[in-house]
Amino acid sequence: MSELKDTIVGLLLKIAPEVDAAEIKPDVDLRDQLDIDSMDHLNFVIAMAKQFGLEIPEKDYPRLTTLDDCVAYVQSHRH
Amino acid sequence: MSDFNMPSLGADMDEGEILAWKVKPGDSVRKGDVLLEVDTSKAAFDVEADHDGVVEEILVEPGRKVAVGTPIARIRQTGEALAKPAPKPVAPHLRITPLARVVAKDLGVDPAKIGRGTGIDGAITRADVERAAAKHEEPHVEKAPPPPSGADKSKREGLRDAIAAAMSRSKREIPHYYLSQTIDLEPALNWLEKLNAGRPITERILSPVLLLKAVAHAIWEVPELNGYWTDGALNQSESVHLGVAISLHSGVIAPAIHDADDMSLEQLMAALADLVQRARHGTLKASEMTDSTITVTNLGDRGPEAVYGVIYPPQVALVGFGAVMSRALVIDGQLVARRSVIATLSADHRASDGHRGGLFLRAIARLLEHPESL
Amino acid sequence: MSTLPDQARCHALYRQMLRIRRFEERCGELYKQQKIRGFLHLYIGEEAIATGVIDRLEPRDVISATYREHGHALVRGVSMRAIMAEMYGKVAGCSRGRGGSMHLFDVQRGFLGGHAIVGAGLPIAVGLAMARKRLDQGAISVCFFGEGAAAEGEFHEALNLAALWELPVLFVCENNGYAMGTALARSESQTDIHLKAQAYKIRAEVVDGMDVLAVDEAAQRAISAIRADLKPYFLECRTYRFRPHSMFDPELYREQAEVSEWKKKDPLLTFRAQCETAGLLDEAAVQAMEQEIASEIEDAVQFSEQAEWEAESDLLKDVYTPRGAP
Amino acid sequence: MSRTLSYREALHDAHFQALSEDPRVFLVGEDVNCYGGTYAVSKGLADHFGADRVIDAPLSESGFVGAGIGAAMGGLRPIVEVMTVNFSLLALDQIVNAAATLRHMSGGQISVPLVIRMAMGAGRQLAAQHSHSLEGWYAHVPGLRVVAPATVADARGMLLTALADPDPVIIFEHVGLLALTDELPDDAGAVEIDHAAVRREGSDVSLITWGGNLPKALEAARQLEAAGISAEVLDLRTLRPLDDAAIVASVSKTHRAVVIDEMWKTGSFAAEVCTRIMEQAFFELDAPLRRVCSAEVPIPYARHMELAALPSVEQIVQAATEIARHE
Repeated sequence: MSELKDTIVGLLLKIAPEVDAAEIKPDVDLRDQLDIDSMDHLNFVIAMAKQFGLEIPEKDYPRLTTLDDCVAYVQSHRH
Repeated sequence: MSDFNMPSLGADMDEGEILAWKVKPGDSVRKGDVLLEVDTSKAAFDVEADHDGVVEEILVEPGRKVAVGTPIARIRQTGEALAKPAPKPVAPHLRITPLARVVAKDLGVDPAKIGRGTGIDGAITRADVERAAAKHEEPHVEKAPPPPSGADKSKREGLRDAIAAAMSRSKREIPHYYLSQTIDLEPALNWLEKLNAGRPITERILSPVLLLKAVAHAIWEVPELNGYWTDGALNQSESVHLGVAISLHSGVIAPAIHDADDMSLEQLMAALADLVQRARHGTLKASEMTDSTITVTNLGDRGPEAVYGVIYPPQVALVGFGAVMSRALVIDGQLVARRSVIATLSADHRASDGHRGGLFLRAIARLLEHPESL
Repeated sequence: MSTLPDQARCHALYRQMLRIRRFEERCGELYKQQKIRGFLHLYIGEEAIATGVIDRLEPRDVISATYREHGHALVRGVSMRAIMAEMYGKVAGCSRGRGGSMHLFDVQRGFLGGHAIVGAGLPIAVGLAMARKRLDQGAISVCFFGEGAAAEGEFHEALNLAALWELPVLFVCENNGYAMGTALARSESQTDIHLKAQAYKIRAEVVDGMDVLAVDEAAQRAISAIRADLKPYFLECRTYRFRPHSMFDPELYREQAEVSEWKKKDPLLTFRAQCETAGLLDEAAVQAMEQEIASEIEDAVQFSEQAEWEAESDLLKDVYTPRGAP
Repeated sequence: MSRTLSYREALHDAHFQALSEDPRVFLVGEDVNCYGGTYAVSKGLADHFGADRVIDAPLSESGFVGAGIGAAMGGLRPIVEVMTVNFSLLALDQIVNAAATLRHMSGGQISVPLVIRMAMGAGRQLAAQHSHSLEGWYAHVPGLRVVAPATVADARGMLLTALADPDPVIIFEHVGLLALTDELPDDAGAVEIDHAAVRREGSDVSLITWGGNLPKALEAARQLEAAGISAEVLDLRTLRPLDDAAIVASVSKTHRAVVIDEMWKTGSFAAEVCTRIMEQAFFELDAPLRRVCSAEVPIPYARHMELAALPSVEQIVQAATEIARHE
């Protein structure tokens, strides 16, 4: 679980290298707290898709709003 | 033989710090090859060769700060005779104590800029770093309360300095006028959703790309918004290099997407993704920082409704997009909820008038009503 | 030849020697199967000494021995399961798997090792005697060692200290003629080891280490003398190791004929013959012993097979006494 | 109430107290009884406690150290005095192969509550077989506890704590300290031996040492202060187990360290200390570490040569200045 979270945080850090991993709050909108834009967010979603081998349809983007969301999303879509 | 000078990487750049040379004497370079990394007060940039040749001599070592225009290397153009044997390469290793390295990171000081330290064998020590940081902060002491401590503090201040200088100059020199127009995005967004539905994630297009494309094409119709105001006259640009405002923690920068008007949506999408990524990682090229002919700022789908921006000199226009949101619009006499965006134009009245600006915004609106043509 | 004791004692002595013999044979097999690793030194041929001496000790006495000490531990009452598990390296072993074949310990039974530096056990036995003398007058410290130890300085230092300080130590030299592969005459100018002890004014005698009754009698003499005056006593038991020094030994240093000659003096064979002649032991009794012993060994092997390995997380355990421990 | 006493007297008093308080305690070593101890530490003790508790041993280091181990295993609390660390090499087998291993080899069944005291160190023109510093060799061995009292209070107290320890403790008494005096309270007694002690606070450089070199480090700190460099002096006190936290804390404060060790530099205990700093406090360092150790030569007899071979106040000051004046 925390390994998964760490992996996702790692992806975030690749997208937004200025971010301090320790400061990421798991339940707050990533775009708000990390000050990243839609392009960054898309890059992040792409990175998630690659990392976990997922097909993430556009309609699911809102389900990847917070770190917790992302963890839950990956868990529910990965076997 | 020709001198390679410290380039100007922006109107606000007076001097640059050489972070590292990517070439050494004797290397052959082709136009566009990265020669060195330069730190301006804004960020670090790769500087490319402006012609093919062979590097003869490095004149300024890493860690030194020199004024724009100062020769920093000699590059023999292809065909020129060898002037003299190449000097020995510069030792690249930075001698710095472990503690100083940590403190430098904390204070946001680039230790490579400090030069020779006062420690054993010239090592940079913590005291050297702290002195460098203090020097950097000094001008701010009177002007503003100290910024929050943390990583990249000094970098942040450097960028703020640059933004302050450029924006002050803009507001001092440029007579802005502002226009706005609400644009129905329903057709464009529906079209885009259909387009994306059949595509794998890596090939999907984000809606801001449509806006950029519309701006780039609208410029064809009102070209006086695209170019520079220099020496008391408008120099219209034939190329459309779209400056895209990207908000970093340290401040906003607006690197260029070259020839955006010639790009397909897919190309534009790829270019934008690449630009954002590299901006975040500090690996932009110098030309990207200087070549924008018009700037677009998009505050995103979560931002405020409209933005009335300040033009980045010597450009003459800036296009802003607020948040995309549902609004009550009258379409064919009916009041309907439509996803829409408020597009704004800040333009230099010396270079254009409000009427032309209005045409430009209407062109954008029209283009977005027929996204398939983009 | 000594007079035989009663039947029960004859059975006990024979049974104890047989138990060591069968156990050691099984150890040799388990070593070949790689169940037991490291060095393995078998006591086969020398069983009469541990059997004869240790049987005469009291629970308050303490024993220190060498790396060829399985027999001593068995006679002293260290459980066969714990000894076997130790050789398997299991945490149920008598030294929690940290010692192995050469370092068997059982403090409850006064069995204090298991010392694998030749000669080093002697000074420790002297110190144990100091403690016995002060804390439990009349208790003695018994030290087993090979004749090879006589070449070490510690042998001489310990003998001198024991005599000088008048300490209740029983030194038992198991002289099997070879220090690994070096014959006694090739390493000592004086091959009568007990004479060295006498030079330190220690009472010393030579004993036929292949004769359990001779050892038993000498041990009784020595032990009662020590308890009486709390001064050291030295027994040089002449014996022979039937097996190689360890499982790595190709035995290039001795003739097979010599081994065969000594095997005629096998303490089990000779004692059994003696008992049978006297009508104190018969085939049926021996078979019964064999069966009991076989099942004890089988039980020890099964126990060791099934015993747990110590968790690696306990690696640093038992280097220091935990703080706050009594 | 307090009184002034020497390091030697403190050791004597500690023995007196130990022998008085616990009948299991006895002292054994060469010339501890009739002669009064090579360094007069045990002078008069036999008169009080008798020859069977203050025992003269023959010149059999392995024998009487081994006997000490056996006695400790058997329930006594022996103090074994080895005349100098050089002679302890004759007992190395017993210390390293037995004392240090028995608890472990027996699966935790056996404790060896043995105290071994060794005089050590140079400075008295005793030449190459009576002057050496080898405490780092012993500190290398798990199962041993190694302490080095550098003050009168520690000389008074460490023996008592060592005797209470269930495992073997080696106490290194530097002969250069025997005449050191200090005022101690009358009720001075056991001291803890788990932690290093800051003997002088400072902010610019840490002088890390133990035992016989503590006075040199303190003197160096005084001289450095005059030169405007604030030196902290850390007395390690216990070399095994080493108080890493104290070392890291001091270096994290000063960001520079000089380790002073009378062992030869090659493979010295100072090397261990430096390595721990590199492992645990690398990013606190603002200058390279420095070691001041003995010259790589057996300790010579001639006075000037002996002094030249040993760590000196001047060397400490120089090393500290070198790394501290470059701020």
